Amino acid sequence: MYPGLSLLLASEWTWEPSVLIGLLAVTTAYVLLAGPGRKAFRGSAPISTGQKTAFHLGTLALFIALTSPIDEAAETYLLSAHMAQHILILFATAPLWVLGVPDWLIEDVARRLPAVARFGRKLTQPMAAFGIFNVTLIAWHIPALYQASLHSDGVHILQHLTFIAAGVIGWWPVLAAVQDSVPRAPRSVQLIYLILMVFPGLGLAVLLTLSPRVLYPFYQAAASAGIDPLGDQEAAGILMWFTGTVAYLVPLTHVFYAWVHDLERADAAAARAAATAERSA
Amino acid sequence: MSMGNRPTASRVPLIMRIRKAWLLTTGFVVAAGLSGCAGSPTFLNPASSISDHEAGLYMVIFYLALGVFIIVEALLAYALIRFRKRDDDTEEPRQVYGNMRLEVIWTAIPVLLVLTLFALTVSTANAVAAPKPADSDVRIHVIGHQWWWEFEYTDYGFTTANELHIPVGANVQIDLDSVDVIHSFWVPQLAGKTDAIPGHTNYLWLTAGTAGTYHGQCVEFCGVNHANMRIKAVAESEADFKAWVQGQQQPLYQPQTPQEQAGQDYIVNQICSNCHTLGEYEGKRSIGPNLTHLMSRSVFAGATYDLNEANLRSWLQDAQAMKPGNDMIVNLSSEDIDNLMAYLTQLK
Amino acid sequence: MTTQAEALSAPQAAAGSGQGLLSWVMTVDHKRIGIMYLITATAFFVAGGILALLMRTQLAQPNATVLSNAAYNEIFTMHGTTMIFLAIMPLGAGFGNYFVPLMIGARDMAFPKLNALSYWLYLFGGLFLFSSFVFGGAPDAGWFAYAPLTEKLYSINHGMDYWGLSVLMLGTATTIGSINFVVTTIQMRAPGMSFTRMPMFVWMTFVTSVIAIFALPSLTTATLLLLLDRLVGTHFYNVSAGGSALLWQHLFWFFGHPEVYIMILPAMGLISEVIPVFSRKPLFGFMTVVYSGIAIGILGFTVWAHHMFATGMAIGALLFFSANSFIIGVPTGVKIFSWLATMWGGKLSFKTPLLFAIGFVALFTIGGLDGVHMAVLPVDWQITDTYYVVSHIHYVLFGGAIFGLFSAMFYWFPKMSGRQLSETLGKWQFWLMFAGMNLTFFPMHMLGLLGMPRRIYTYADGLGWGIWNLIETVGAYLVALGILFFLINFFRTMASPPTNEADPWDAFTLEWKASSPPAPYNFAEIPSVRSRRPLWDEKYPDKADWKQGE
Amino acid sequence: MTASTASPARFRPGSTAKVGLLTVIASEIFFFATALSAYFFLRLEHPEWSLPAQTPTGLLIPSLNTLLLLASALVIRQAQRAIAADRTKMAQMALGLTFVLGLIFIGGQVFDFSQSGLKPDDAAFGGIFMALIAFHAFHVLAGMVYLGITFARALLGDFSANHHTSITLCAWFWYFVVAVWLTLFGALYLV
Repeated sequence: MYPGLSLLLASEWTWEPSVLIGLLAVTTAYVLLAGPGRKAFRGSAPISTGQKTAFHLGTLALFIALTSPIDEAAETYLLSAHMAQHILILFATAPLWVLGVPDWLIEDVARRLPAVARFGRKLTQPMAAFGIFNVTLIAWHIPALYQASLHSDGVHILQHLTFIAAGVIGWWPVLAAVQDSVPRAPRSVQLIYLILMVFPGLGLAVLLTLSPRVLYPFYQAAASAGIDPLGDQEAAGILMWFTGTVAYLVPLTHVFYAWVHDLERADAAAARAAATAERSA
Repeated sequence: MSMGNRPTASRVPLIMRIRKAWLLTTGFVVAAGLSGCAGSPTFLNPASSISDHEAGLYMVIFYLALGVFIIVEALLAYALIRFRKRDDDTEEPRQVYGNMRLEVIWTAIPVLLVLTLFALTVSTANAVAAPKPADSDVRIHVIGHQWWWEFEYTDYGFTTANELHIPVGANVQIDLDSVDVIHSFWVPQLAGKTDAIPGHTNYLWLTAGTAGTYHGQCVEFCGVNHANMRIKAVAESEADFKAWVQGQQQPLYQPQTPQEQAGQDYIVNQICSNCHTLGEYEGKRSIGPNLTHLMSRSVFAGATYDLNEANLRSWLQDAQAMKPGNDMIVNLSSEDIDNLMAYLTQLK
Repeated sequence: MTTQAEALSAPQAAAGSGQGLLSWVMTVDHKRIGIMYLITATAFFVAGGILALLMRTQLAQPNATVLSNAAYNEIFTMHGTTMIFLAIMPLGAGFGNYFVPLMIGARDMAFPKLNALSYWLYLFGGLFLFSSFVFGGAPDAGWFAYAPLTEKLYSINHGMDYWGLSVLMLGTATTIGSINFVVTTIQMRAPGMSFTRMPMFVWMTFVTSVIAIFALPSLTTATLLLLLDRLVGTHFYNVSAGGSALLWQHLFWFFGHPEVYIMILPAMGLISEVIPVFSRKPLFGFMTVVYSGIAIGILGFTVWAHHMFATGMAIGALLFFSANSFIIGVPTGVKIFSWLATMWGGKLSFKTPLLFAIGFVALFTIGGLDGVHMAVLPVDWQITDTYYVVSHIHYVLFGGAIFGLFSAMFYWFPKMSGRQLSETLGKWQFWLMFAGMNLTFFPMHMLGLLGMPRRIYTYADGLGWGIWNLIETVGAYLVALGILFFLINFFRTMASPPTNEADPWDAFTLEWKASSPPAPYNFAEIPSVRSRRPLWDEKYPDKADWKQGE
Repeated sequence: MTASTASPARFRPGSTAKVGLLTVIASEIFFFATALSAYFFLRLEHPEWSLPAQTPTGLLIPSLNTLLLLASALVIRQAQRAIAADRTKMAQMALGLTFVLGLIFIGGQVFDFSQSGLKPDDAAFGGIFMALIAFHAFHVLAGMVYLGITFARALLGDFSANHHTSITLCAWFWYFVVAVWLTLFGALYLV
């Protein structure tokens, strides 16, 4: 079925020093923050284990994306491996990191740098976040830009950085724990937001899967390695399509039941208040 | 707010509900039993490994669905009988709002069912997947026209229509095309259907396990005569197939008698040449079938009529009556018809 | 919750509340528009039914000559288009127009004039479509009008132009109606009615409207491009000049599959109102049923190509559509189990509304299981475009949507007219339709398995199809008899004096608080709500819903 | 996941008309999305289409038009700010200017088509390219009709600081029209 399997198994792990240093730095910073460093921030509470595991899982996902055989296969022939890499960044690392960041950290930073907080609040507005996430997603699929990222490492790193940034901004309205300085959207807006997020990815994935010709000439080389580039491109399209649908349905279920829970709690409180008011009147 | 008069419960006789349950179950038993009926072109009576896989998968899905059906309808029937409102009982039942555990269970079970179904789908899809075009024994170019099928045997250099011949056990590779609208090529007992889409060649593979003639039909609505665009697929032994191919490769029959010569001249020079090709006389546009070996076929007019002299003569007299709305709009004098009949009947 | 004040001034004397014909034409009252929708849609439903009878008479015998092939093609196209665009969708819109404002405690829809516009656009679109029979030939390329066949070259007469223009009109009418429903549901709910306390029918109409808003533009694009092809001479679908034959199928089915959910979700909402009332129990797992509606709505947009399994697309994509079509079966199953759980432990009184609701549950289960059969890719290669599909369509649309709509017709008839439809005639109608429906559509499974393609005006003898087609024709006439019983019931009841009973079924939701038929302004003062079943709270204060803290 | 203690922020969409317009815009976005995917679907089947779509008159006029529309967006935003600050004179001027800029945009597009020699019935490319631009032009015209009505009402002094929903709606629809043009410009001319 999947044409690229043989090559994927053949490629080895790539131990890129710059990647390793970066990931190590991020992890140590977070561990310090969770441990002794917490006191440096006002109103800091101990970070729950759930948040810790979420953050480290995010870093692990990035590690797998950038150093496992996926990376080497992605660099050489397989569009589908490259797609898997970007999906790990956008749909694993970014959301898990947003989940892992404690709210008091952002509140304190916002208190210290109000200008940055205002800018952050503007960026993570649902409408803006939706635009940034999807425009970045679509922009990097334009053949000219994508070819550039394949040919030069600088552009490729820029691509990955923009994906991480767009991912964090895109998932912020839904997953951020923060309520005040750079708040997440209200539950009902999150519901609409997640429903609408399905469609841009869906359109892109459909065109990628059903395209009768290879969109990115770089991958013509895959034919020499005995892989049918069109089949590989189709597999990449399906991977994006499936993730795009499932990746939003899972948080959507959580958001829906959280929204129902909030509403029912508010309704019950209102009903009791009305009842007591009636009794006293 | 008055209590409102309580609606008197009218008792739906038990017999009515039993009759409903009986009606549904017999329907299903008949469906299962009937699938073996020989006469009709059903994939449940397969003649190829492809249709066999698909029939097997259908049966598995059918019995799974039957199980779910029986559970749900039995629960429904039981609820209808058990929780009927007795006349004297006006007190409200216990108000149950929901039960998260039950909801999780009846979501999880369908999900598991769905996963098994998907696994079955993928495995069968692989099993019936077309082998590499390279190792196909016979390669046929099938072209859908508005309201008949054209079969071009590119390997052997001849073209025929309405009647498809394939050797038994061979791996037949079909390149499916259409010159006008979307048709769909389907011989149920040999393979699943595939659409013939203009400008988009589809690849379909056929194989016949046992010799015999199999009925097929165009299955994508393609206009006025969609119902009259049928296929007669003949699976024959290797030897018979070779003999049939030899027959088709013979050069055009040269007319012996002046009447036959007049018939051929009419076809080649008169109105017939606008649509039909005959031997080396290529018609301007192949609107109609190739007539070189017309009589070697047992059916004609989109495989809706048996090819015998009586049918052919009435076709020439009034084609519109036999297949209303087709593109053959001619009025021939009886003398022309006699000449044509004399020549056409010789085109073995 | 925004209060009513901003939306509507004091009880607005609804324009055209008089009795004359002009008052009906000029009305913007959601109740009158709802009634006009229901009457027009029932008329089109009967017209579509007559077309179906003609088809069944032609197919009763092999090689029959009741209808010519050209006439048969026109009739089956008009049957499909009428039933979908002119009967089922408007019936849902009719009940929605009448009851959504009443059930959420509002005085009217958010945009009353727009509401009237969408009805008249629908009526004109329907009449325009039917006028094609008289002027220039009816459309004859199937209700989903696949592209190359509908090009000028292969559909020379104006049939497809009629189809395209009227579908554009009907699509605009539905989009405007959907926008009206969405805004009404968001803005004009009664005080205390949060989203978790809205009745299920309002929820399902809301989800249907959102789906329609996102799905109909795809049909508008496809039809506009087709009309440009036919009238201006562009080449979007003309393969020889660079167009693509598959483009129409993708655009149409991206609308087509959400469309079938636009047709079934209101009916699911309707029976979610009827079953609790006649089981004397609340709907089981309310918010899960709502969520399954939303999930069906979203997934509906990702499965469209399971209508195109035979087009030879990439096998990976087809398997993906097959998987998604399976996943969409799960929320549907959850709904069926919730209805069963609602009836479980209840006190069922078998009035006609409940009979139709039970008919819905029983028959929709069969239709749903057929759907699962066709989601299996290799099996679909054998049974797509055969009568198996026709059987699936009719089990879910006739057994599902129409049974649900008739259940609502009997349930809400007292509220709309102050008169109750006769129970005996209702039961006769139910059993005739139930038996007729099974006799007509169940043998289609056998025909599909026996390889009979759909949309053929005749078939050869000796293929084992004749017996089943004959049974189906008998069944079709039984269903027609059932519908006749309904018409008799309707006219007899309208002739009898009204009893004006406000709450004949001892129901739970807000619309039964208003009088029957409700005053033009619905409620003297807007009622406030503390749970999903305000009338239950009033009738049984000690067992009130909001006390349960569920 | 720390459950937020503060009461959940409520979604206040504002008046009925605003919710109505947002729904209309959502529907129109899907109309353009499907039309654009039809364009890309056709383009995928035709590698020979000149990429990016170089109309004979080149990119000059379309890019000028794009700048024009962006400017009109800023102008109508100014109208919103002005009416919020109760400066009705400024708001009227801004609305009028937006109308004029819209007119110039339509003129520019019509001129560009007349020069480009593209005809709707020469192969699929001409058709879909002109259809998309025509659909968008139709929406610009609809926006300008609404703009004209609002401009006339502004002249009659209908609007004040606390009552100017119509101007807000006009602005929102105009932003939608400009956003769609940016996407079309990118898809048809640049990519």
